[in-house]
Amino acid sequence: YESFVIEDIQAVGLQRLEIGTILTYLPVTNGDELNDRTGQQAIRSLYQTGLFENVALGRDGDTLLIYVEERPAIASFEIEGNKKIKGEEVDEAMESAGLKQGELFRRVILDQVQQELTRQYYANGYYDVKVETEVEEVSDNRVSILVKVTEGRVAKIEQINIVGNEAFSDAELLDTFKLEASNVFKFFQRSDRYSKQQLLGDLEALSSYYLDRGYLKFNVDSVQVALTPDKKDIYVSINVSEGQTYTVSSLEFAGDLILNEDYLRRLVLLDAGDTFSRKEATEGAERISDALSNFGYAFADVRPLPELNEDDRTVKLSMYVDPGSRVYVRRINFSGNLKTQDETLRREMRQFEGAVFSRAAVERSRIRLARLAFVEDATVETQPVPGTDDLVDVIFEITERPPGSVQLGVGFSGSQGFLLTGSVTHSNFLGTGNRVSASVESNEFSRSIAGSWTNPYATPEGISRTVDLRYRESEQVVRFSSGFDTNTATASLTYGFPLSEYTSIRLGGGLEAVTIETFANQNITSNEVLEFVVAEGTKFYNLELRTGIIRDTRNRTIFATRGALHRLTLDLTVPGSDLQVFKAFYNFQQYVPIYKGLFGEINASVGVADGYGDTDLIPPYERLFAGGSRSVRGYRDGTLGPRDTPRNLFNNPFGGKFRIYAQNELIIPTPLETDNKSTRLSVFYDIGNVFNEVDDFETGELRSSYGIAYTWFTPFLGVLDLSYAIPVGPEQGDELDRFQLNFGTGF
Amino acid sequence: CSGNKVVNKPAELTAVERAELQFERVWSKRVGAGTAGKFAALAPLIVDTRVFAADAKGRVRAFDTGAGATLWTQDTEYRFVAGPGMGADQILLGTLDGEVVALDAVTGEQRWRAMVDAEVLAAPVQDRNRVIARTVDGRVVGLDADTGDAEWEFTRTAPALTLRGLSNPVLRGSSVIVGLDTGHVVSLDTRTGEVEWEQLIREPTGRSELERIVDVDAQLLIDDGRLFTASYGGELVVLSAITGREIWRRNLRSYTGMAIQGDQLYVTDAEGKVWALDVVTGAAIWDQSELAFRGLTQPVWYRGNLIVGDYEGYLHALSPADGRIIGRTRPARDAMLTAPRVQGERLYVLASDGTLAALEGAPVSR
Amino acid sequence: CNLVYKLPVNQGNVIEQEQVDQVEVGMTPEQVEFLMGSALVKSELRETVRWDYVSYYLSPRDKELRRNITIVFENGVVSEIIGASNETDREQSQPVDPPPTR
Amino acid sequence: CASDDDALAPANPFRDELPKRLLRLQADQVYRMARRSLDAADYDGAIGQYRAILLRFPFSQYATQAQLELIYANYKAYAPDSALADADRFLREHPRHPQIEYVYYLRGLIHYSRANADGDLLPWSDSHSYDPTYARRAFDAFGQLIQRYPDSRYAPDARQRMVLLRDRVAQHELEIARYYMKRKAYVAASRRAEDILERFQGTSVIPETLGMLESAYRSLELTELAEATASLAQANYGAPVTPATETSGPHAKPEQLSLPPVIDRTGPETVTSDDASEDSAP
Repeated sequence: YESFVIEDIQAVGLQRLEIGTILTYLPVTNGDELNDRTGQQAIRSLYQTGLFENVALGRDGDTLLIYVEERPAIASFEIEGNKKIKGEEVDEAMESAGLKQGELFRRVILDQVQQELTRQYYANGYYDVKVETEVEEVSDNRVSILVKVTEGRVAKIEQINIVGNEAFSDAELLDTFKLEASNVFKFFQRSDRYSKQQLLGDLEALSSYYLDRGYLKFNVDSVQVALTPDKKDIYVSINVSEGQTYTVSSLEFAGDLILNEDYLRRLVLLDAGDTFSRKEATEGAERISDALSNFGYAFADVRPLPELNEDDRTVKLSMYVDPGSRVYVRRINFSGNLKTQDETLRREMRQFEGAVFSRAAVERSRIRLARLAFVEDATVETQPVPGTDDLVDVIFEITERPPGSVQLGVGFSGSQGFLLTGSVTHSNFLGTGNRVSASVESNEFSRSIAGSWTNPYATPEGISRTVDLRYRESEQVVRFSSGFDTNTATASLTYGFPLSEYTSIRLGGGLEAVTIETFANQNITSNEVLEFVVAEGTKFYNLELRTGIIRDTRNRTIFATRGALHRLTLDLTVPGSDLQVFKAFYNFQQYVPIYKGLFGEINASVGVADGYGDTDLIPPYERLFAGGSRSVRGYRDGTLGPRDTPRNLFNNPFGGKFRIYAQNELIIPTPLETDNKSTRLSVFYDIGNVFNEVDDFETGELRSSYGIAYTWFTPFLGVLDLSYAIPVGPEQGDELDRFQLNFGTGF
Repeated sequence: CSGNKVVNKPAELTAVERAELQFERVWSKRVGAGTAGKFAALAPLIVDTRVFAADAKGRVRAFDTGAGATLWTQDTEYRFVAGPGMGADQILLGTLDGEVVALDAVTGEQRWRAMVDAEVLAAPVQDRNRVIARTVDGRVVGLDADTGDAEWEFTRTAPALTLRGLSNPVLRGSSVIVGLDTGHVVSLDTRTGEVEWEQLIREPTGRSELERIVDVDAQLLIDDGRLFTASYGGELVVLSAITGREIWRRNLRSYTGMAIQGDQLYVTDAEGKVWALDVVTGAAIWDQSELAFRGLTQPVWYRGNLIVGDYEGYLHALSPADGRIIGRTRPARDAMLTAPRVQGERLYVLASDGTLAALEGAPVSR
Repeated sequence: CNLVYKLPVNQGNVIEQEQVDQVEVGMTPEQVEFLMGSALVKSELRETVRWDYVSYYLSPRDKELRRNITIVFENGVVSEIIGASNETDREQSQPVDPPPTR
Repeated sequence: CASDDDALAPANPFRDELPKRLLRLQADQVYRMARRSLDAADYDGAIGQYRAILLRFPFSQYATQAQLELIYANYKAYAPDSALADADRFLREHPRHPQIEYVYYLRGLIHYSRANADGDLLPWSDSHSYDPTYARRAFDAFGQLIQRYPDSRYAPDARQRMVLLRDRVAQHELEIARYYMKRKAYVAASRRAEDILERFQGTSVIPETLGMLESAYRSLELTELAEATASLAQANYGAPVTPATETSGPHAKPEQLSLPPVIDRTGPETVTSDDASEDSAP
């Protein structure tokens, strides 16, 4: 058609879209000349939008007519018969093929869908699958698509046969494989499903098994995968040539070592005379580059270069070190901290901006973030700054844990029965990292009001200060009916001074005012209490000195998985107080990795409380108790140890001056949440007891129990402890409490 | 027929109307554990009056054809998976651990053992003093018949995914013809291993590895200068056995094998249909699909009829005229992985549970 | 004596006398950067292009240790090096605690 | 059950096509219902009805308006992710729609609400010290509006918000610099300060930044740089700068635009939110 100047543009056949949309993508407008070239361009650009089935140009006088046929939209699509492969896998495949409600329908989608589904079934060992697609037209230029799948049987690996292996048996080698021949005893076995990637992975595992044991010349000559004609069984045969073992003749270092050679040599566990092992070589190289990155060489490249000497089958191993340039940190950024202020995170940093990069400092910073009570997880990434070769940004990605636990209304604790409590604890008040908690309690036995505020960074260096105020009236009892009332009011101020990355000391003082009231006449007070009151009186004002030293290398404060906590504390009343009492505790927590995801936790404590100077009886409320979910589970809260007299009237637990217990837990990785950041399931064995005097201790008297415990860090109620314990050989008179539940308890 | 579980269901057997052939078991013996549940190419070997058979756990036995008397039994450590093949006064076996084993035919004593580094999944053959064996990784090796020393090796790398099983090498004069997993057939000189000719039977086509399987697993058949071959990729091709030049080809997918009698070629296809084709043109004369998907073996010619074994241990007799089922017997309970062997009036079958049976078929007296 | 553990503060470039001695007038910025690494204090505030290699170390006992080397550039090459000579710079990279146990 | 191959089933001439008019009427009723729930702030209800229109009447002109108002409904129903997805889809499909400026503006608002969404929860805390990425995204979204439609009626409000956002990010940067000064990490502090001067010209933090930069350089004994900073501060801000306590700059909350504009270009009959001219007999 001969060219003309466009006066106006009209669209014909538009249904869903507007003329505006066409005009946006049309390369020509009013006033342009339409000729073959611009006509072609117009059609091509409209096609490229993918919105139209076909496009044609027409002319009415000087008006350019654009005939378009919009592509039908997909009204609906369903798949039937796909039992084995469902869910996201299939949806993603369909979506990537362009099959989505509302998307535009193109014929090419049909075979893409067919191909994609068939490929997925082949990848999962369904070699017998048949996939058909059907298209049906629906009103309004829309189509609905039906995909029919006949799955057929899955091909299982009948046999994996390794030919040519002498040094190690087939069984030993197949152990390193993830793929396995199908085994009638394994019911839900999925490892007999053939998958090419998995086989490649297994071959990798096979060759590193040999390379890690010195067979440097090991080679997988060929691999055959054969399918039986009925497409039911798969036979894998792997032909290998082992070659001989190689021993290390010498270990040298080459390149710019930065650190001295014997320090590096200690990092590599291979030396002359050892059988060569690729694993040791690569791990040695890794340890060297880690060490280098602690001195700013973040991008050090350390490579083990084995030189084989075939005749005497020895290897000259040289470690080539290229430190790269010394790297500086440009910026440290945090992301994911919606509720935490930047400074609260930045003060945990052991790495400074504008300073030499140190991997150990960055890793230590990450662990310090992960240990914050209000941080569930922290990951770090070091990104080179584009355009420079020695500047990096360090980016910490944190996921916040609900910091607060508001707990109102009903609380339940083994010892005090139902208690009406209202407590608020917030471990990240206003995002400043301060821990604030206030609680009000009232139940049958006691009424109390308490508040505490901890600022972990009273000074920039991290000296923490805790202010704690507490008033408590408890009638009748500390435990059951030993028959006396107490009113105590305490105020304390404690500081924590860090001595090193892992150790800090605790120093502080506290004022304590206590009054005891007994009811000797209505003989509802036990002899022990009366004895004390006679000896020491009923009103005491004490000034307490609190000291202690804590070494904490755990990787998290809640649900830690590595490291240990040692906590030695000594609180004693300063001479001149009414009572001279001291309490010394040693608490020990150790995490022991056992095997892959399995690890154990040991929680032990030894405590002594006694009088000194002219106080020889300690007040009943200072005595130590044991039993219950915090010490020996399976026994009612605080019921272990000596009983008060006279037996017939009371026989209630009266606590003791010496307490020792240990909770040994084996943590089972729960399938639902493998990183057990907010839940923990464990089987445990607890043992311990309370003795009146230190020298009353007898191993025979120790009570123990075993059982299963579940701890869950709830979004609002803080930590929930649930345990079911079976006491071992309980003595007559022990009060048992197999099922115990505690929640809302702070930590 | 919504997406049923099994795509191809084995056909149900219907009673044989007018049986024309009835079978009588002459003797039946047990050969160890049979194939121990795994795929294997173990078959009976009949030499004059002796029948040899092996199992997958290393047991080999020899019987007299007459009444099946046991001549000798040999228990070894080998994991036999193919054979025995016939040698000069020795029998040849292939193992899963990549070994070829020669046992003395008379005493059963081991003569030699050769390591060929890959599973030997087809019965080795012997031409004068050369033993030829082939392995799953696409190699054909020539060994010294007396010592087992390697003399030559022919290699074609096998495709990543193949069909389990290999066609046996076939001797013709001083050449050996082998059907490869690459879809080719090659003729080698037995003494030197040189390639005499190589012919493509079927080109791999299709997108997935599965659609590209073209193994020539069906047993090769030589009859008066013509070589009958079939590829699982879907072609049945007849070549000149001397030059390898193609005579005719038609599409038919088979992994078992063929039989020939007069001007008719009988073949079992991959879906268990038995076909009769005109030997000259390849045109189909009749096809029998009542035994579809029953894992049928290669058909064998026996006293004027066709015999096929199936996956439940049945033997079916078909009339060569129209393929009608004219007889049936069940010598064993378990699948027959290889075709029955015929010697004179006798039929020998080895089932995968280790049953070795000798049968005789006789026309039904009217 | 102040027992409390205070993290030493280290800031700026590590300056090694061996490299400093090699910097000469007339060198291009790339050459300087090859020898000394990128300067961490590059102020935009003034017209003259000037790089400050600052090394500052504050010990836990609040003892300061610093060294500044300034390199001034004119029309694309080094025109002046200030503070290059005097006392050598202590290898002041942060005394790092041993690599964290696995 | 062999299904025929995948040829399209022939269009069935006899199936009764819903008369176009009746279809449009139904669409109109559903739209008005959706609009009523929107006005009554029942956003979830409105979202459901808009989705119904899109699904059942994809070709009516209500579909486009429904798409527009769906964005607003999701925004008000605190579903920023779906609101953003709908907005991007609308921009792609209707680039020339008369209300397109409004959609760009709405995208800015969605990011803006997320930038200090938490601020509102803890009103007494200054929210700018939290994660600044949302503030940056809001800034870019408003930037796109102003760059494409400089004289749009939403531009003034967008500019105002951008100034506030930029100031907020600047304050966040300054706070980090202040921390490093406290820790005597003077190189870190000086680099952050230099960065603020470069990227956040004209924000309220500049005076304090200059003061801080000067003391950082003094502590590093880079007296020449310190002097240069002091003279710059002197030149711009008169007396030597004391760290500004109260951050000046626009802090007023820009007024919220309430409802999306009404359709003013529809088919034959115009629909306004209050009266709907009765259609002729159904």
